[in-house]
Amino acid sequence: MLEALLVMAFGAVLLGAALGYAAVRFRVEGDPLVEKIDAILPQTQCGQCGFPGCKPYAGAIAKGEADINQCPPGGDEGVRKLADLLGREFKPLSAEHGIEKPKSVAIIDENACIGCTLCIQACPVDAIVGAAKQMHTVIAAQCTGCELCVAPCPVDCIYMEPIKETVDTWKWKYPVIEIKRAA
Amino acid sequence: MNAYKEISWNGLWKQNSVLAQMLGLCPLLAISTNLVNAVSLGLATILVMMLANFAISALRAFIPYEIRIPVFILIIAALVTMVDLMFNAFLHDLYLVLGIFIPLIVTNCIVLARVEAFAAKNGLRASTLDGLMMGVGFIWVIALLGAVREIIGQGTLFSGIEMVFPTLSGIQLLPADYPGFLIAMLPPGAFFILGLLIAGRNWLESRANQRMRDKLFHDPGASVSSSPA
Amino acid sequence: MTNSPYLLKPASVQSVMLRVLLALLPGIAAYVWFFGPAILVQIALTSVTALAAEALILYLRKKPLKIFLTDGSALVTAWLIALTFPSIAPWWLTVLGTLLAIIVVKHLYGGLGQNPFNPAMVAFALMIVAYPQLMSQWPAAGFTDFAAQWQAIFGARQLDAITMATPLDALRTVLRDPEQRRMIAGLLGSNATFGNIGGRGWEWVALGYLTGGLWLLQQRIITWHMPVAFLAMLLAISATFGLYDPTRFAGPGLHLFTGGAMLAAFFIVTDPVSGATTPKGKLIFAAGVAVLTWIIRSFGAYPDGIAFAVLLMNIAAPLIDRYTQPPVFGRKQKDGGA
Amino acid sequence: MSEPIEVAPRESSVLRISARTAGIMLIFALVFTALMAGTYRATAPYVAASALAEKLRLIGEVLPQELYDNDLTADALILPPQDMLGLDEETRIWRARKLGAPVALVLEAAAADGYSGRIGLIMAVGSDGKLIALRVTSHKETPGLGDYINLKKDRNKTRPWITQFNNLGFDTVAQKSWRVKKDGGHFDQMSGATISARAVTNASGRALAWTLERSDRLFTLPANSRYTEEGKPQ
Amino acid sequence: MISKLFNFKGGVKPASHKDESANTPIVVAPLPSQLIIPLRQSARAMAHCLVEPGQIVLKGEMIAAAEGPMGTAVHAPTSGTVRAIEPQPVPHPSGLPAPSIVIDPDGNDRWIELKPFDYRSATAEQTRNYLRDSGIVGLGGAGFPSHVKLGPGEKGIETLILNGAECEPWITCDDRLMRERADMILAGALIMRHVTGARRILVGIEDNKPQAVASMRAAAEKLAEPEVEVVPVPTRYPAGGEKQLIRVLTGIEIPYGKLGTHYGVQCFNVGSAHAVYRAITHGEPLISRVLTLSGNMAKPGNFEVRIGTPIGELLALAEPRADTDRYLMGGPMMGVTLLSLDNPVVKGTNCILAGSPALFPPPPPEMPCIRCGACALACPAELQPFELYWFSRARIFGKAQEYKLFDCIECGCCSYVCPSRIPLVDYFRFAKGEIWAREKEKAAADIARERYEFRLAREEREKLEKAAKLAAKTAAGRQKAATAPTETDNPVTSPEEDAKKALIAAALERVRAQQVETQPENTADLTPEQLAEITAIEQRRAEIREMAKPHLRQDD
Amino acid sequence: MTSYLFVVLGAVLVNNVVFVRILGLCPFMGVSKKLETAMGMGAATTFVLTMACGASFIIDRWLLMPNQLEYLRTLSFIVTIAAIVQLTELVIQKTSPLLHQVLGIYLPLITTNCAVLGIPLLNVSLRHNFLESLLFGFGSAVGFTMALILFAGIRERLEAADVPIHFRGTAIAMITAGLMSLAFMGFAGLDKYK
Ligand SMILES: Cc1cc2nc3c(=O)[nH]c(=O)nc-3n(C[C@H](O)[C@H](O)[C@H](O)COP(=O)(O)O)c2cc1C
Ligand SMILES: Cc1cc2nc3c(=O)[nH]c(=O)nc-3n(C[C@H](O)[C@H](O)[C@H](O)COP(=O)(O)O)c2cc1C
Ligand SMILES: Cc1cc2nc3c(=O)[nH]c(=O)nc-3n(C[C@H](O)[C@H](O)[C@H](O)COP(=O)(O)O)c2cc1C
Ligand SMILES: Cc1cc2nc3c(=O)[nH]c(=O)nc-3n(C[C@H](O)[C@H](O)[C@H](O)CO)c2cc1C
Ligand code: SF4
Ligand code: SF4
Ligand code: SF4
Ligand code: SF4
Ligand code: FES
Repeated sequence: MLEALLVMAFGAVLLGAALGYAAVRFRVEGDPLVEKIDAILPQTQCGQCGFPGCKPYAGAIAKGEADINQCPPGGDEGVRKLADLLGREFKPLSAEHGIEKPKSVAIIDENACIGCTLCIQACPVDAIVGAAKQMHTVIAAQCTGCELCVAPCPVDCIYMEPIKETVDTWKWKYPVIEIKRAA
Repeated sequence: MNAYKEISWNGLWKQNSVLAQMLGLCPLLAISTNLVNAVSLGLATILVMMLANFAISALRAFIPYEIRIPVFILIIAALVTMVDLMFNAFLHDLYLVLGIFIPLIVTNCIVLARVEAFAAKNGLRASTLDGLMMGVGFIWVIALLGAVREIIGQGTLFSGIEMVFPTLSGIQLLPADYPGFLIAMLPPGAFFILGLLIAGRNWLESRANQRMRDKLFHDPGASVSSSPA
Repeated sequence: MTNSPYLLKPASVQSVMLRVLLALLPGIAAYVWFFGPAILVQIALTSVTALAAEALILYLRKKPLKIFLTDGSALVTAWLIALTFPSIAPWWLTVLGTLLAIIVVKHLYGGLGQNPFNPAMVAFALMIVAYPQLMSQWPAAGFTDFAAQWQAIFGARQLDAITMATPLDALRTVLRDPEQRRMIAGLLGSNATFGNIGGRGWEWVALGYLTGGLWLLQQRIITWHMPVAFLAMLLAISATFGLYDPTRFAGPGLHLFTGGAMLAAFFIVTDPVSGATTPKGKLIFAAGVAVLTWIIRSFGAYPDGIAFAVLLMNIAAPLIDRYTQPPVFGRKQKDGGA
Repeated sequence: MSEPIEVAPRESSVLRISARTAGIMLIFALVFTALMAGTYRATAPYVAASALAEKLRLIGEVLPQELYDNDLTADALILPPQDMLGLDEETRIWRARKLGAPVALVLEAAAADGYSGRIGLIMAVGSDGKLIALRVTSHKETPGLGDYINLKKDRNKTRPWITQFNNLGFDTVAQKSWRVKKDGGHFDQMSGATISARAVTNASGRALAWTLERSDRLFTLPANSRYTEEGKPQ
Repeated sequence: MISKLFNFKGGVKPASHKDESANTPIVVAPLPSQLIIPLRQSARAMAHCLVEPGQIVLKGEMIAAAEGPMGTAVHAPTSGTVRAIEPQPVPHPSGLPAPSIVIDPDGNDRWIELKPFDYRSATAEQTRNYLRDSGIVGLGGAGFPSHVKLGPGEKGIETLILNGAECEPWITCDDRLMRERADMILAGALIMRHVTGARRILVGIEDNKPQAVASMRAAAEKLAEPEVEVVPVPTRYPAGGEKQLIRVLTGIEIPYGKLGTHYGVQCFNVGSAHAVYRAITHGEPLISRVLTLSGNMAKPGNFEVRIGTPIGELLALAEPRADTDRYLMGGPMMGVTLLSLDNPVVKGTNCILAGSPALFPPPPPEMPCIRCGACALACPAELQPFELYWFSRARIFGKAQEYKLFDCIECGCCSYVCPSRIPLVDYFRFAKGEIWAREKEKAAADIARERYEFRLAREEREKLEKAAKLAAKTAAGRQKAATAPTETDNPVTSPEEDAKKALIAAALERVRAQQVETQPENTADLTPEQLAEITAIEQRRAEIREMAKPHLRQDD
Repeated sequence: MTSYLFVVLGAVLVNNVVFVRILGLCPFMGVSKKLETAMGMGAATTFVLTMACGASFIIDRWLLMPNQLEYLRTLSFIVTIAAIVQLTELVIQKTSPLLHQVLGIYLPLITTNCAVLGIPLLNVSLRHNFLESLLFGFGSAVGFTMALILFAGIRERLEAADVPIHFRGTAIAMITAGLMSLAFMGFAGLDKYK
């Protein structure tokens, strides 16, 4: 009995001291994981994931507070990449957060715009230019298609236009496998 | 009450240590050669899990973060050693069969995982229940695996029961001239059958999902069409 | 609409598999000649089972039945199972093996072309582990009585009269008994004339496989890498050890002409699906099978190591492929940042 | 306990933290070790009893209880490793007596040449020179093929293979026939798994011969003494 | 004399079908009813339009100018009136329209005044610019601007290779050109040699074209130039691939991402050399080319055709058979299916092939890959196509790139030999497209992230500034503090809110904006182009505002 | 000397920890999706397991056996291992954040890799001496690493295979592990040629 206690006490003191020391000495700051997750997210900044932007969502994933399938703009592809990065199992996009849509840009109907600037404040990437009482325009190249500007507009003059395919943006499609069920 | 129900459901199915979390696989595969071994080890595991969750939930206020893992392990190991000693004393035959897998409950990932994820953050009652339910989740899987392997492997059930209850004996389930399919008793068979169990779970889950989706997307439609305008 | 290229060479999976089946025929003919028609019964059994299993899974997975049933790959697997199992194995043994091969090993991985393990060899390995006794009762040479063989496959088994230990098995039995080791020089050395190397009959079967295999090579269904690497390595290693200690190690004649060595060299190691695919990878793969086969035959618990050796190398195949990728056009020499 | 926890780690020195964690570890270790030690104490007698029971059960399989009346565990010899018995570690020889008269020797032996390695045996040799019974205590033979040498695994329940050795001695089966039939001997083997049978048969024959050669000395050496070969110094 | 030939791995030997069209001389095609000239010259460059609808142009007049380093000029193939500048279908696998100039010929076919170019007294640079303005691009298929390839490169060019391999089945336009105009081709080659400063010229011709070899050899002998050599190369598709031909003739292997100039070789199609000759010595810009009409046709042959000729108008020349079910532009191995017969001939069009179910049977159903390795044996790029396929199919693009997807030249050999009839090349095209798209997306995402973070920082700063101001204000007069909370309200409102409320909010917003004097400053980090765009927008807006004034609702 | 070789080879091939002894399965299933992570985990485990075998031998022989404290084995071994793991983790976290990220939650879980406790316990029951203990630990870890890497190789390929939907992921991985373990049964019997 006594030996047992002595042996264990000896071990415990040694270990406790070493670990306490190590915990202080080797403490690390910052979480590079968030950056990695953020790099995968599409940066649409649309908030559909339930967080005010991609970065906050990345932080939530890193902390284990959010699942990996909440970003509709990223699509299944994005979920797959996250699953890969985090060593988790892939799961399809959660329907409650929305569905993957074709990429589009916001267009402001310049005739109707009253220059209220509400959309400027809504736009997460400053893709709308204009000043108070002047008409506003979306810089298409910088618009992420987040749709956040659509709702605030008091005169409903913003609409989303799917990006059209041109000879330059056209892509080869996934080859269709033409096996029909025989019989 | 609802919280308790959820804990139970998590343990039994949703977060099932084996089928969902892929933890605690070694004893599961190694000791499930027959039903009796499986259940025995399962019971030992439940015991340890409940005690560990209880103890750690009770002591959690005193455990500093840096050394939580060593302390958890210390507690679990102590509990396991006690269970081990008891098996040695009172179920000696079984003790010989289970071999190093009783001490290895210590490293059964699921014990530590639960302790860290649940008991260290929750109250006594919930933690103990969590331990119990996680254990039950483990035992039903290992028992199922043991039973299937025993039946396929040698056509019997409950063989070796005499080690626990000397008056009972196993039953020959399949005809006596059943040649037995040895693979089922060997490691490959364990993997195969567990793989099939997991696939089965996936199947059930996807069916449940489908039903849920049907409810979400079809029922409202149906009610709209049937409801008066 | 289709895209370029619009020209396609007249080749198909079906014709590939068909030619593999054709190439097996000489070996099968010799088999029937020396060991009776039981093997034909086995081939019929495995073929029917394989096709039925395949049809069932295709139906369940809603895949086109006709295309996949007629591609011939299930038949190749089936025939190879029949040829590697003892020809007088009870019917349920071969049927069980075939079912597991087709359903678990092939279709759980997605079917044709996707299985990382060789289905026929898994069938062999599973069955020899589960039923070692049944899997080691081979018909004695010259015993070609069809009725008795039929009886052995479908009826009660009274085998002692018609089975014999295959040379490999005899060898291990002898090797295990220190007192009998002295005899071994006789067993291994003196009788080593053709017609008697691998046990009467077996070397003719092996020769048949060799013929078919060479034809496959000529048809460019297989490349030279695998058979050459496999046979050369087996030859080299068995010759070295056979010379080093002829009382403990069998010589190359026995290793090359018994068991499944020839069959393996041309039909099993060469399975394109589960093996390595790069040229260097093929050499490594086949040589690896040869080394493991020799080790398992010489020291292991199972008499013929080919099946296990193939499976072990199947495990390593993805990695072999990955690390033996041949340099791409223009990237062979290290030059300015290429 | 609660006081040190309130100290914010940033302010405390490395040393203090180390000391604090060490202290907590120490307390936990002490408490739980005490618990364990207690359990150990409490279960120790049962553990010992179980181990003893285990040994006796094994002995009981080869030597029926009715044949002797002494306490076997008290009347044992310590046997150093013996090549002839295939033993590479220290074992015991138990001596059964009835009313003080020698009845049987119970000893362990091993066959090194099983199909998959060592086969452990236990056997009782009667004072009349007969092998009373033989059992396999451990083996790695192929399940379903070579494992019929184990009484429990033998499919032939009416006349298990291992029982054919019961009550045979070199008087009934000549020493050179103490082999399997396949080697021209007396004993059956299971076709297709001769190696296991051969190993057990040969080992048991060797062990029987070894015992018979020195059975008198084995019975007469003082209890709990160490057995040494005659003529060799201790 | 005969240099040592090297070998390239892989390749296939489909039936060549050259005889159908190789034995009749080149015929000049008649003037079509209209000409459609796409402004988009290659994937890389778009020409800058110089004409307007209604304008009258002469044959050979420049109608679009070269823009950017990869651009080349475009000329009117005949005299006539510009009818429109509008999107027209172009021969592209997508079938999408692209901006084009449509010309109605006046039937006179009147040349603009032609001036030969004295390249001997010009600098190389001047010659290259001249060729650019003559619209010379590679006629081998890719349409890569020749003046770029004639540039000096890093080490200078040692060997000039003329590609007369013409390895695709059916196509014989280069064959005929070499038979009939060998002198001109070599003259063009000599000009190119002069421009590049190369030492020797090698002409590689597949050995199934003995007449072309003979004709070229004769022409070469006539030149009496050293270091001009005509070399027959073994017939094996794709011996005409640039990298393969360079490898065969010189032993040099050019990896993906490197150009011939890095290795001191440069390769031109024989037609390109011919075009260079015409441009330099006759001053004729590139307005026509020789192409093959073959396949399922009654009278296959080679024709000299104006760029811009609608393909539908050409076909009658070769009399397609009744069972023709499609037309390909290019050969059967690399060509594209024409989705419309209105597509015009472009500079890269070397062949129009009529297809029928008998010639190009519909591929049997795709089977899974059995890893037989046939494709790897056939691949001239020495790739492992089945691995690429495996990853492309499962959309594991990173791995596909690891296995060098982009080294694939899309020659089609792998698809040709695959026993499982997998459209491998389609998978590779798909994967490449996805990867490119993804890279673009990634770049866009990076910009978006930057802008988002910038905005966050700005908001933070504004908040601080506001707080500071507020503090100053409260210190100044306590009674104003009551209005402060509304100022910090978030103006973003829910969609359900009706317009009126929002208008009020907007009005408030303006008041607030004036009060705090912090206007959104999101124009700070824009590029000049963007600023220009914004000014343009502002201008447009001013106009619109004038127009819209009466219709706008009064908001205050 | 050769007996030491057999200890290592036996542990790597014949009695492979994962396939024959069925230990260490959780990380085997969990960290084998990618080759790179598998290698990292293998390296970490090899280090920890070898250290653990040495340390536990010393503790067993010098502390426990002389004092008849064998019942403290489990406890003292596991606590030692936990300490080794945690020290390793802290060091890696500081020195190689990348590796730490890759191994993620699995590094602390090395503690609960039952091979790390099982192998030292087996060392005791197999009565290995110090060198044998170290080699056995090392060999087992190498066997574990090998299994992990080979498995990862196959799993990477499986990712692109058309596996039936319910079998995707862990189920087919489990079956693959079964087939691998079947293949490793081919080594049965090799170890008796000591
Ligand atoms: C690929 C393969 C092919 C085989 N082909 C033959 C064969 O043609 N003839 C034969 O006797 N045994 C064949 N066998 C069986 C083994 O070579 C070996 O003879 C048998 O498993 C051992 O039987 P035994 O236990 O009686 O020694 C084959 C095994 C394998 C794995
Ligand atoms: C996989 C396998 C396992 C075997 N296991 C055993 C065994 O455990 N015991 C045994 O005696 N024979 C075993 N054998 C059979 C021996 O190789 C050998 O065939 C047999 O002992 C010879 O007996 P026989 O002379 O009666 O045919 C096994 C054979 C195989 C193929
Ligand atoms: C597979 C393949 C085959 C080709 N075959 C030919 C050919 O037969 N003749 C040819 O002139 N160009 C062929 N090309 C195009 C050449 O690679 C190269 O672009 C051309 O010779 C360069 O000359 P240019 O710039 O003058 O067109 C082929 C390209 C590829 C990828
Ligand atoms: C040359 C060649 C060898 C083959 N060898 C085998 C074999 O050993 N085992 C097998 O099951 N199938 C074999 N097959 C058939 C086919 O590849 C096999 O069914 C696939 O593994 C099923 O996906 C072979 C096919 C070819 C062309
Ligand atoms: S849902 Fe929108 S905000 Fe959230 S991560 Fe995706 S793109 Fe970013
Ligand atoms: S919100 Fe609408 S009205 Fe207001 S500025 Fe933007 S586009 Fe114009
Ligand atoms: S040729 Fe076709 S089947 Fe053969 S390896 Fe290549 S892709 Fe696979
Ligand atoms: S298309 Fe690409 S992969 Fe196929 S053979 Fe040609 S170069 Fe190789
Ligand atoms: S139980 Fe063994 S590693 Fe998890």
